[in-house]
Amino acid sequence: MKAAVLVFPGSNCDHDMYYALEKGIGADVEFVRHTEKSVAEYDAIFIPGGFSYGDYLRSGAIARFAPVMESVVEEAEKGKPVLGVCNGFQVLLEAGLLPGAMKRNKDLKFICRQVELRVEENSSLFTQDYQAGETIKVPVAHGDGNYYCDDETLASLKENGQIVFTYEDDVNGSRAGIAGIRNQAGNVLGMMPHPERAVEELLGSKDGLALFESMYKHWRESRVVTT
Amino acid sequence: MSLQLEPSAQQIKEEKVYQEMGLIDGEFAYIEKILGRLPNYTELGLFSVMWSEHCSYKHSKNVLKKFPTKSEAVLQGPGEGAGAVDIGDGQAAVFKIESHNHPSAVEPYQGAATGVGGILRDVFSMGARPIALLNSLRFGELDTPRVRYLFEEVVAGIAGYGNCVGVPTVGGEVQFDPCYKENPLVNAMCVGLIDQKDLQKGVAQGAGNTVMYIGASTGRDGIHGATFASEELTEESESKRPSVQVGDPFTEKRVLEACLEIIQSDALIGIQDMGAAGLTSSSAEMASKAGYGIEMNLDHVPQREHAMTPYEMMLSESQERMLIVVEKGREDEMKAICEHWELHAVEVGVVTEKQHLTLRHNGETVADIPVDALAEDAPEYNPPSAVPAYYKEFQAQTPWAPADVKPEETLVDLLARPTIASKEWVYDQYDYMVQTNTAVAPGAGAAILRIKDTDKGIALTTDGNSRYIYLDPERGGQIAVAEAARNIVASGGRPLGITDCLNYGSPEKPEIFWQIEKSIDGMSAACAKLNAPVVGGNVSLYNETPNGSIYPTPVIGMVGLVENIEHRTTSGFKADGDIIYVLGETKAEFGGSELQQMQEGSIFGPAPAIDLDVEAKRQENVLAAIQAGVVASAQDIAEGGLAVAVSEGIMGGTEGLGAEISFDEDASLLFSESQSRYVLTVPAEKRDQFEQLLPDVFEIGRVTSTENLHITTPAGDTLVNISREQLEQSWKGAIPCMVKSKA
Amino acid sequence: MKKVHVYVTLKEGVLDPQGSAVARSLHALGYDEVQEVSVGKWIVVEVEEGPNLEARVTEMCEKLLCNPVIEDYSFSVEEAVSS
Amino acid sequence: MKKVHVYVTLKEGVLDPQGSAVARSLHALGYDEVQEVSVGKWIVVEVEEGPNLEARVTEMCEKLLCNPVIEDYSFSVEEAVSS
Ligand SMILES: Nc1ncnc2c1ncn2[C@@H]1O[C@H](COP(=O)(O)OP(=O)(O)O)[C@@H](O)[C@H]1O
Ligand SMILES: [Mg+2]
Repeated sequence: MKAAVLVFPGSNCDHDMYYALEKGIGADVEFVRHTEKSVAEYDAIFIPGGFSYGDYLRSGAIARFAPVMESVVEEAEKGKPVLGVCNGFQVLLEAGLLPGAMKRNKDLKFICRQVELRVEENSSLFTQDYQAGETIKVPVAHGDGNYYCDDETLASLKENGQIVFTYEDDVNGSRAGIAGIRNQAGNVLGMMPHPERAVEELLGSKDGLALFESMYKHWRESRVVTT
Repeated sequence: MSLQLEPSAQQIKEEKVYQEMGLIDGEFAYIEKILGRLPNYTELGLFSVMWSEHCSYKHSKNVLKKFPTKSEAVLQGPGEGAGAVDIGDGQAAVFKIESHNHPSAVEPYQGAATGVGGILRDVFSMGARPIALLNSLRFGELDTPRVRYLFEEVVAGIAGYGNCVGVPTVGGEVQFDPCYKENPLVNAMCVGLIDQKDLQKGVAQGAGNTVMYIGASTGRDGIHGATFASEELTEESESKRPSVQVGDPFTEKRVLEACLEIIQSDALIGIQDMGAAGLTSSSAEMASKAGYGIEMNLDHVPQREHAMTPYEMMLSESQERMLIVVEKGREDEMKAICEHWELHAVEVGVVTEKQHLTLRHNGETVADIPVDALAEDAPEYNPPSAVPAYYKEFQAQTPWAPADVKPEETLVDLLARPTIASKEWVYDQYDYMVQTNTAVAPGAGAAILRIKDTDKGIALTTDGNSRYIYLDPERGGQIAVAEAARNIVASGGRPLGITDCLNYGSPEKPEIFWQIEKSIDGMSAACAKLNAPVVGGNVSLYNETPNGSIYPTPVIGMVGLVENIEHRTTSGFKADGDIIYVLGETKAEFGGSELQQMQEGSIFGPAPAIDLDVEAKRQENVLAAIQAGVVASAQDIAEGGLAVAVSEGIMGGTEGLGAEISFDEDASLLFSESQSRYVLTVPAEKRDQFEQLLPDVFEIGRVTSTENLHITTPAGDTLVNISREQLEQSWKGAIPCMVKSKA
Repeated sequence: MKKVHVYVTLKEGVLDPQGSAVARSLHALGYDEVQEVSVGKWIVVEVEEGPNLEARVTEMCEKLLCNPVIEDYSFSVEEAVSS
Repeated sequence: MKKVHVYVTLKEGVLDPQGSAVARSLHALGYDEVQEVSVGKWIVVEVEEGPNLEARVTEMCEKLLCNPVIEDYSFSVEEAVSS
């Protein structure tokens, strides 16, 4: 699997994502700078965490206009897997690839800790290796992770099974405890917790690994069908 | 144009303008002698910042020479941006600690944030990638809104900067004492990783080579920051500050990435950050170290504000700026790298044979000073020192002991003392995991980072209990280093070196200078004995207000090597049935203890004793036992004594565990702060092997499967019987509760 | 040269954690008369004069300065004092 | 009930990283007419009417809403539409 890890000025989980993809599933990973014009040659696109453009103005607001994003939107619309983690999730929201927006955490403080997540669905290409309803341990590290959407959007997220992960405890005030959502087509996932930080027991958890493995499996299976 | 507002050379002398810049008459005369003429205003500014305590160490240089600075592990000792120690595999750990006390007292968020920014630059200017941040903080007791504001904002500032740059803040310490009420301490430490072959130096070599400026534009912020840091804090401090520096971590991140690319180029000759005294110190020091001069054209300096004078540009402490020296003709390579990171990179000067710092502005020479006069040849003082009356009094006192201790109540109260209480409220705000190396996170003891693609890790800690140092600077200095080393050893690491941040009051007061001398003696002895030399540090003097001085507070930042990451050990209890041991004797030593402060509202009497030979031997033994794989958990016994250490073992341990302990001494000794002690737990089947390696341990109890701490006398009387939940309520609840209270 | 003042605030009905925290602190300080607080942004954009100034500022707001999912904005144009 | 609008901005000469980032981004989007951007706060405080309203708001600004070391503020009082 050829994986693109986007790098915006201010991204800082880019190396972590790279490492997780390489060590975790043996992906063929490349960094792709924000100034690149195309991500068409990659099998999956990863938007890492960090503080793109310092998160000045609003998290993810400036990054979504980076040249590379046009191609990301195009590829996403064609059905290519796109995973946005933390700041990457915020970029996806700002870019309109996922519905809703982020507010400051309810306590107005940055929080960094291991949290428990509930896997709400296991039908997407990101979660097929999890059990639905399973509880996993994955860390969060964010200041703006308080997910907001209006009632209508929330109802449709629920109806379409787009809520992928929820927090077991209320960590940041997110609506309906939402930690991660996907688009209707199921190929774009945004999540605040960091699965790339949870791929080794040494660092406290490897519960994030199944997410990357699910993506890898999906990619392999889709190749078998097409070739 | 605005130059006309500046006093003339004649006025400077006649009206003693130099005094406003912190220079004394004798120093001014010395300047006149060096130059053979009167300095102009710009030149005076250069001297005043370079000769400030912060840059010149004029009061501390001589005492600093006492520190041992060499060992087989030391690759770079004091003198560069940061020190470096060998961690094997051709790699080095580069590290340094620095204070940002005064700026944080005035504007806590930005003061702390820019403190982090500055220490990061010290490390990446050596060519190393920053992999960890730590901090050591001191505040008044959290009993006034101002102190709570300082505490909250300092923590937020550290978080805001470090999190954004993407360097994990993995450890630190916070202590609270009335002596820091108006003068908080904010010390930040950074650790970087580098291949030894890439180590850089801040030198400006080779006449004709180009001096380039990289990073943020220069504004009028923080002009005279170095001088400011070398004075007492007064009411006027706030208004005196022309304009506070605001940190821009986003720019820092780009400067960091650009510099790490630049150091890979063989066109680079030298690199240094613009820290205190900005362009002045970076240019003068780089030239002085290399034995060359620099001629700079200030018209080329990127400027954020209009009509800046040479004085302002040279003294500005705008953040996120670097100075590099590049082989002539290869400037474009540097520019290309910087462009990629959307940064300025401009040629501002050349290296010259003549060893002068020469500045040009609008076609005129505005300063021309021998570089060594600014840097190496700054004045040095040997201030008088005198034994303070309080010390003599304390030495003569019979040691204090607590009256009639109710062990359970005392334990609960001690756990809620902010100095002892859980610092989760603090480190919860720090991204301590980014870069995915944090194998032991903040929470207990030293932090451990694995080094990717090797079996090893590094252990990091900051420590410094100023109460012991106040009572007895020499002993206290020994204890500070020993305690840091204990933390490293208990986590499975071998100490390699330290960086120190020396926070004291005014060195011009003989009693304070005595504290400085004696504590440095103590630290030096411990460094030598424990084979942990000083590879760098920082001095912050004049930490006092009209209401008094802080306790002498040297902070030790220590780096250790964990040869095999599998040896990493934490303080939490691991399994039901493990045997609990205490290593080291417990005596009635309460001078400077948390219990004394709690009961008496002040500290006095002699500090706990320490024997460095015993200390070293025990450290060796503990490490050997850990490396032999017979230790389940290990922790040094510090503030609050044995009872607190055991409680932390339970609270930080695997869920579902408690402890059953038999204590055959006077109950008050549960809270004694005798030195060189540890609590260790050992699986029952490893008992023999353990006791062979550590013959002088006392077995005191067992880890149990009830979430409870039960301490009894040998006769079976209960001293403490308390649930884990109650312990946690006190320990974890204390700081959030104090911060919230608005009274 | 014109100075454009852009005001951005959370939409009506979107809970404002910052606003409620400020209100709580003001109450704690004894300002009981305070009812509600909202914290928004005040962005000043200096622009060179040109045609379609208002239309272009509207665009800037909708594209970048404001996130229409949760925020509303308004702006006013002030004659800037040339400096 | 009155609505008080408080405007907080960084003092002259204090670095405004947010403002510069927004300015750069607007340039990248083709708004070349943009010269400078500053990002400040717009805080709306609803207060019950009472004596010394202005004096009390001034106090709130100096104590809490504005950080006088790096920020300046101003405010205006609007008649609030009762809701
Ligand atoms: N300011 C801080 N920043 C990050 N971590 C901190 C800070 N203060 C304390 N900690 C963490 O809390 C734990 C307890 O600290 P401390 O009470 O000093 O114990 P010790 O000296 O045994 O390490 C340590 O892991 C420490 O790193
Ligand atoms: Mg400690």
